[in-house]
Amino acid sequence: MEHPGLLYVAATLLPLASFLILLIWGGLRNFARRNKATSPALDGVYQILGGDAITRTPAYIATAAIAGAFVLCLTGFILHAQDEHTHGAQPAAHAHDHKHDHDAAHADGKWAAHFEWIRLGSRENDSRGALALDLGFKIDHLATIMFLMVTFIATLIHIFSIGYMSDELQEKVEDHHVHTAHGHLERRGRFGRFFMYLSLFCFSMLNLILADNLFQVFISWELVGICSYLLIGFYYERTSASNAANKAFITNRVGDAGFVVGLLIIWTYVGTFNFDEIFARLRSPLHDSHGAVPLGGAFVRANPGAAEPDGRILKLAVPKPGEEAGSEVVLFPVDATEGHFHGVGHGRKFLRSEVRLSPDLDLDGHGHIPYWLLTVAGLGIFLGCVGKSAQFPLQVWLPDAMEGPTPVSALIHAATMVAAGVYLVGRAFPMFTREALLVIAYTGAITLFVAATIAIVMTDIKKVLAYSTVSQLGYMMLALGVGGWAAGLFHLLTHAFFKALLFLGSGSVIYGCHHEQEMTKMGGLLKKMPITGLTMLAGVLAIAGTPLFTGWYSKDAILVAAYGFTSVHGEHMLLFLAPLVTAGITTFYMFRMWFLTFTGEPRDAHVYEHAHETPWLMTVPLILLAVCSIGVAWGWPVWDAEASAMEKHVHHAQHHAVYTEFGTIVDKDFHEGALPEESIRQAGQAGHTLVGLLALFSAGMGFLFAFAVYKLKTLDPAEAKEQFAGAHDFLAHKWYFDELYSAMLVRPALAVSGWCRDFDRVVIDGFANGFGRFWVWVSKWDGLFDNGVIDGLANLLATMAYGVAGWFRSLQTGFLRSYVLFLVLAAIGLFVLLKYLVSVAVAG
Amino acid sequence: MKFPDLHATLFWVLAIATALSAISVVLTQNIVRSAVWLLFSLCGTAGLFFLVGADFVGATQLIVYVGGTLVLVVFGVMLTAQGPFISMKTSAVEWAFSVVAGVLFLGVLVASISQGTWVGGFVAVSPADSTSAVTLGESLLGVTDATPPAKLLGNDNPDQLLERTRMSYLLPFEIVSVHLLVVLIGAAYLARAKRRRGAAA
Amino acid sequence: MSPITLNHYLALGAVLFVCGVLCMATKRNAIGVLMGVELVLNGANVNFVAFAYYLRDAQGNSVFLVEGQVFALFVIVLAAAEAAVALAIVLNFYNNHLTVDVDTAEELKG
Amino acid sequence: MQPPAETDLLLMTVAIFLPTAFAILICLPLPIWRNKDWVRWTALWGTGLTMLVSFFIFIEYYQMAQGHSDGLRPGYGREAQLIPRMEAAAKRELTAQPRDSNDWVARVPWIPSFNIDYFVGIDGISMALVLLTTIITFISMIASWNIERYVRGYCALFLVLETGMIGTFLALDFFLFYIFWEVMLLPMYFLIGVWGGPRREYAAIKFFLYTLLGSVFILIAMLGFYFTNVRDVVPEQVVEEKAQRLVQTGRYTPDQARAEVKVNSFDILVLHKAGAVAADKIKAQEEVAQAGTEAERKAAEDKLGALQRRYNHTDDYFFTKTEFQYTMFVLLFIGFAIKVPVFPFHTWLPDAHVEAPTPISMILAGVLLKMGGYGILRIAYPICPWAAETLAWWVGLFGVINIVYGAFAAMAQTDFKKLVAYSSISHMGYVILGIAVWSSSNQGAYWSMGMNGALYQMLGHGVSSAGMFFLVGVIYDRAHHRDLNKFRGLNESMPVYGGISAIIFFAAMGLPGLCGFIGEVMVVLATWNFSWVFAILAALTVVLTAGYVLWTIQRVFLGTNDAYKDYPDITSRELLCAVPLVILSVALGILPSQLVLNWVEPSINYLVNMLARVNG
Repeated sequence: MEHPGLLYVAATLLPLASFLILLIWGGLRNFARRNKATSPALDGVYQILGGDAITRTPAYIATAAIAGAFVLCLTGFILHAQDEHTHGAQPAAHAHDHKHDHDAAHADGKWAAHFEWIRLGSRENDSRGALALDLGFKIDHLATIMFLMVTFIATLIHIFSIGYMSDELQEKVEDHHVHTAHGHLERRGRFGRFFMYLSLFCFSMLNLILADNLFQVFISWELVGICSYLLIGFYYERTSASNAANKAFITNRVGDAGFVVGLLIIWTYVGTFNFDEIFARLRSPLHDSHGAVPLGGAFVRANPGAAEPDGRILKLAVPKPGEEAGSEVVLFPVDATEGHFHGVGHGRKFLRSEVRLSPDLDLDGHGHIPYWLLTVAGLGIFLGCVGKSAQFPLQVWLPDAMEGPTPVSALIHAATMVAAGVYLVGRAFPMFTREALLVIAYTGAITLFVAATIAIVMTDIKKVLAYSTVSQLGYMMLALGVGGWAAGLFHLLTHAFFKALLFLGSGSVIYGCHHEQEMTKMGGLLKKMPITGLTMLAGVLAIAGTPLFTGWYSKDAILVAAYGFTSVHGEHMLLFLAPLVTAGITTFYMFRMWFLTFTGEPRDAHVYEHAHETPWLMTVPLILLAVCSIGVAWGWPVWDAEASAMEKHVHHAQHHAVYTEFGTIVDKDFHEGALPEESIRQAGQAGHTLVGLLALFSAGMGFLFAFAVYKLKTLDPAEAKEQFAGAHDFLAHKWYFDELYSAMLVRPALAVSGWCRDFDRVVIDGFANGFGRFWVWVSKWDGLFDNGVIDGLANLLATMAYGVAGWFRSLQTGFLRSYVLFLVLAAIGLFVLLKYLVSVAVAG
Repeated sequence: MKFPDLHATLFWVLAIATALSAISVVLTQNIVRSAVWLLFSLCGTAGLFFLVGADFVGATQLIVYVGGTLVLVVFGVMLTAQGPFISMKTSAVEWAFSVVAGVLFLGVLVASISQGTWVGGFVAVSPADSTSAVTLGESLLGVTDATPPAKLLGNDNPDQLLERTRMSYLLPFEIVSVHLLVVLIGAAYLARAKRRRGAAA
Repeated sequence: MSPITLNHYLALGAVLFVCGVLCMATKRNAIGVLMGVELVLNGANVNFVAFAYYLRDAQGNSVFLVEGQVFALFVIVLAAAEAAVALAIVLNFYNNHLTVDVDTAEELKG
Repeated sequence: MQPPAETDLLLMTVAIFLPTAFAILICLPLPIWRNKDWVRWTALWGTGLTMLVSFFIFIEYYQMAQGHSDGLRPGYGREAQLIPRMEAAAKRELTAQPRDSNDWVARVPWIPSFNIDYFVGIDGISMALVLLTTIITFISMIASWNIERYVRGYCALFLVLETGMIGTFLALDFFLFYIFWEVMLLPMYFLIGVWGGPRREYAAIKFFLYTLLGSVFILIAMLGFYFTNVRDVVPEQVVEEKAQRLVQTGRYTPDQARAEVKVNSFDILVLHKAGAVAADKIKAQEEVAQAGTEAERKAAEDKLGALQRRYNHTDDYFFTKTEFQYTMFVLLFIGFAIKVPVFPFHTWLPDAHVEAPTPISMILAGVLLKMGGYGILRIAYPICPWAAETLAWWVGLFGVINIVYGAFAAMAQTDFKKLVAYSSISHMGYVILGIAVWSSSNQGAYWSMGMNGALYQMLGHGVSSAGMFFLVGVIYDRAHHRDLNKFRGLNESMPVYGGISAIIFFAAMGLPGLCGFIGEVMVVLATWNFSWVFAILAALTVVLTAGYVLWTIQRVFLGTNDAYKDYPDITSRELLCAVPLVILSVALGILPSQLVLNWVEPSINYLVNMLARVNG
């Protein structure tokens, strides 16, 4: 196949097509239904479009689209693997020779291509002199595997939704959460609309993975946000749902604002949004025309020297080894290795070297960006990821987002949307400075711990899962932050499977219990819902890190990465301890959930009696996901935590996505020769067994505790709750984040907006009033009239004109004597004016 | 100039008398006394006219103004002056305003007088050139050469001075006379006795 | 004693003029106002006559000799007419308002 | 000799005056006007035909620009640029060659004694705005169907208003521009004051006085420029001709006459050049003053001397004085800023919008606010480039204040229309900011991006705000109030309306794929290079925007409400208005280059290059 990359483009566009079909169909049908009484033609249209019957056709269209996308992705995956094979490049060789290979693959548009969406400026007919916003696609290992994961899980969720959303197929749906004057709200079913939104969401997410540039990512980013808004607010009659939808979108927008700042800096200083071009500009090439370059792959930091007299060339000096690193990061030409090119520092081993920099925005020349600004750019983009991946401190929206239908929670909040943030950190990894990465790591560490503690006290089954999601995403961020790129993304993939499983399982429970979500009303459901219970158990085991389940492999990798990092940097010990402890907490709250739901005595007879196993449309996806949660990460030998085939694939992807192992936060001694990444990896390898055992121990403790409390009942949770009432309240109120934000951000914003409104009303219109009063005062000063002027106070200019007119009127006193006086004054005025004019004329 | 300069002495005497009388007209609250001060002022002016050789004008001033107009005024005063209306006080504020305005005005006038430059300068007409009533009358009638050529002040172009016109003031004089007649008839008509509007009350 | 120049006369005229104006501005009695007018006219007359007496052109010819006096005459005549009419008005006014206070005549007030 | 027919002149004139012709037709005392529908249909035909004419002009213009591409992109030739075309046309005229009937600049003497011409022309900037005008006007006319009072007067004024708007965008003579500018004002006053809401008179007078104040400023600046001698920048033949006329009076020798000739002009393009000369001279003077070393001073003086020899007549007054330039720029800027409107001259807008009838709000937000941006782009900046550069930071500051302040104020409103009005203020801030991002020549690409973004924002906002006001009008027709806190749950009774509203409001919010996004993102991306503080403030405002838009949607459409349960959904006629706007906002959001930028951008780039070269 000549352009296999287009398979992915097609896979992305399929859900969009589905969305458009459903949108136009639904919109026309709705319009026709509303107006059919007035026009027979519209009635005919309405009958053609399906009439009153509510069908499952929208679901079939959407599911077919996403399933088709999955097939395309699978084909693409196989083709990509073959392509890899025929090119015969070793992973290691790729790392060093990546660029040429990459370009060769890109040049013919095979796996990557782009076109200019907005192109500005045709200066000197030079394509580089102009600014262009591109749309394009870039398929590498990371993208292929992400595509596969997203389409697979999305397909299963679509199938599950056909069952779960069947309530919406009725002509009249009763919403028990909404009370009106006539009892519960009755509304028309919205089956088609749900699948329309799902399709748009899938498109946005796939487009995000497809993108070869930050700008396209940003577009998808916003689209994902609006889709989540629409889906969370699906039951928009419920105030809680619309509030949650608003909260989700606005919180995401806070992150997006940071993202925009990052984009601004990249755009202004680096001049391109294309990932490969950004990396090529920020990181030194590995080779120049004379061989390997000393600082290859690293940020080259230099100090600005004096500018050349013409002001357009700036000399930068790279400090010698041992000196403090420079304040500027050198930007390299995008196609540095084409033609004759001298790398920085070449020929003089780590000696001071000079590069000539032009301040022009020129992708074919050098440039420079302040190091701190690059850090800010990284943090800005990371803030976007924080919003989307619900990291501390923007995690508040995710639990509220459980207001959406459960399949939505599964799709958005487990496998895809929140994954987008982690994915982007992975994708943009080479542009993060070590300070930025450290922030990412600590953000992850705080998030994973905070979320896990809150999950302990939640009683809503979906909220427990929501917080576990936040916590697991924290793991991924932590891993990325400490340089465990592969570990973080590996966990992203495995987590997608078992979290989708858990959410769909909880959806099955909720469906079986007639939309009851409180675990305090469940219990003993295993007998009634065996398939759901057992598949969920698989998910719980996986997330707890039970050996041989997928979660074990990935969590192990994360802990090893963290351990390796902290063993080199002892001062960041917390980055290892937090995930280790939280592993135990995770096990505890997951088993708490499972025990509360499926074992013990039924706590609510009514719920229990009506509980039933869900239809096959919902259980089949569960079984499939359970199988994946157990075995998708297996390798040979199965019992070796490091032998996972998927992890190998991700590791392989690392060489392509970030094309060398730069970018860990320990490049501060980059002059010294010995690669610190190497020492971290070695430390990790050395402690691997120890870390594995520690993790197992932590998880085991969590399990035993949960087992003791909720199965054996040796401890009464209610008693513990009373004993630690303060702590419980603190956790149950989610660390008071909502209250904090309300007091610190929302209310001040509303207050400021009130000020602005009042400023218009009081100050600006008040100025008008004051101005008017001034003129009234002027007219009153004469003391000869008073009526009439006061009436026009309301309006600035009207009053002014009225005042002036009134003043003139007042001159018409009717008193002979005042006229005389005015005459005299006028005469004086004229004399003085003439005198002045004459003097001017004489002088001039 | 010889000392004592008769012209200067007379000027100062008459000017001061005139000015003081005028000021008294303003300051006096009693309208009858005002009229008397006005009489002095007008007489002083007439004296000044004689001083600058305008005999006829001075005489006319005495006859028409002092003899006619002022008597008219005094009659008016007497016709309307009844008890409380003789003096009508104006407020101090108005006085202040008026005086300020007046002083300003005077300042402006004096300033412009002092800065004025007049073509030909300030040479007084010698007594020999003084116009007698006869000359004036002739020029009014336009019958002698005494009528001066109409000149345009400040125009030095000699070509335009060639166009001399002998100008007669007879027609304006007649117009003024008719005007006076009309006015007097009108005044008589206006002032004719009518029943008072408020008489019944 | 310095010679008397045109400016002296003009200054006197100015004084008379200003006195007249002040008289008009301050008298509430209509006849007082009329007197002010007379004073103003007199001030103007002084100027006319003084110009007639003093002003010469570059060749030394008197410029306004006759005109100045003729205009002064006209002014006097007009003043007489004006006084007659004004007094007629005042009398009429007095008939209507039983006063000669000009401040009561404020029908023109805007 | 009769000049050959000029199709471009003819077409532009038809586009300007066709609506007026229809207005006159409506004003004629004909019995058919007793039927209100006849009036409406006639007015609709008027606007529709004008729209067709503008489409035809667009096709012709596009072909002209296309026909001279530089091989890289369509429309990148000289033909996309107004001044070269004008110069070529002027040259043909002077050398008595036949005029080009397809160069889209046309000049007919109008008041020769004051050198006022009927001078109209088109480049990408005006073309885009004319298209926006005719389309929005047409849609507004459809939306005017439920006007019942004094239909004839309404339609006549409406059509005259369209003449004013199109004329303003096409005029290239300052005097003509000013006349059209004023022609817009009066119909608008009556349309608000007669057909408006309860406080219509107050709103109309406020609108009138504010706008008039702006007009006065523009008038003063216009006269200031008119009394400037521009003979250095007009063709030599014109000077020669004038000199000949002076010689014929017999009082001058030819040499004297040539030295005496003064040329005063209202020609905007000539004033552009004069402004450039003034900027060059001031710059050179500054260089002389600031020169440090002797050699530098010598070089600077040489430069200044060369300029003074070349343009030896522009010094004769105050034209090259910095105070004059500052004053003129500030006058022009305030004049146009009132129309935009820029804080603190903005309070007329909410009142006018609240009281105006729906279609008039659409026109006001969709087209009239663009006059301000257009004026700054076409007049204030190029005529006073030196002051514009010096004050660019302040202009940007006003833009940012508008963005932030408008967003905050919008959030606090409870009147639906006022909220939309304040959101307009916020969005127009991006236009000002985009225009302001002055960069030196080597970073001109960013500036060009900002300018393009500003124009795109004008178009996008024209579509989305017109749509928003229309949608508010739809609900007002049903509920007879606009209190945001009294709605709720409209999505249930009016689902199609809710869907359309969501798209339009998201477009205003700047959602990718819809028209609001492109302009905003281009402006913001261009801004960092100018001022990072502005860029960050503008970027942070997206949170506020999302806040008030989503909150509005929640308060109006979500939830349940028994009171409004039986409202009829959007009708076919309303759909006819809304769907084109929806299609436009989606299309403009997805195909920015193909639909607009490809043929607009060369003109804007020319403008930017001209300004950047002046001050480079």
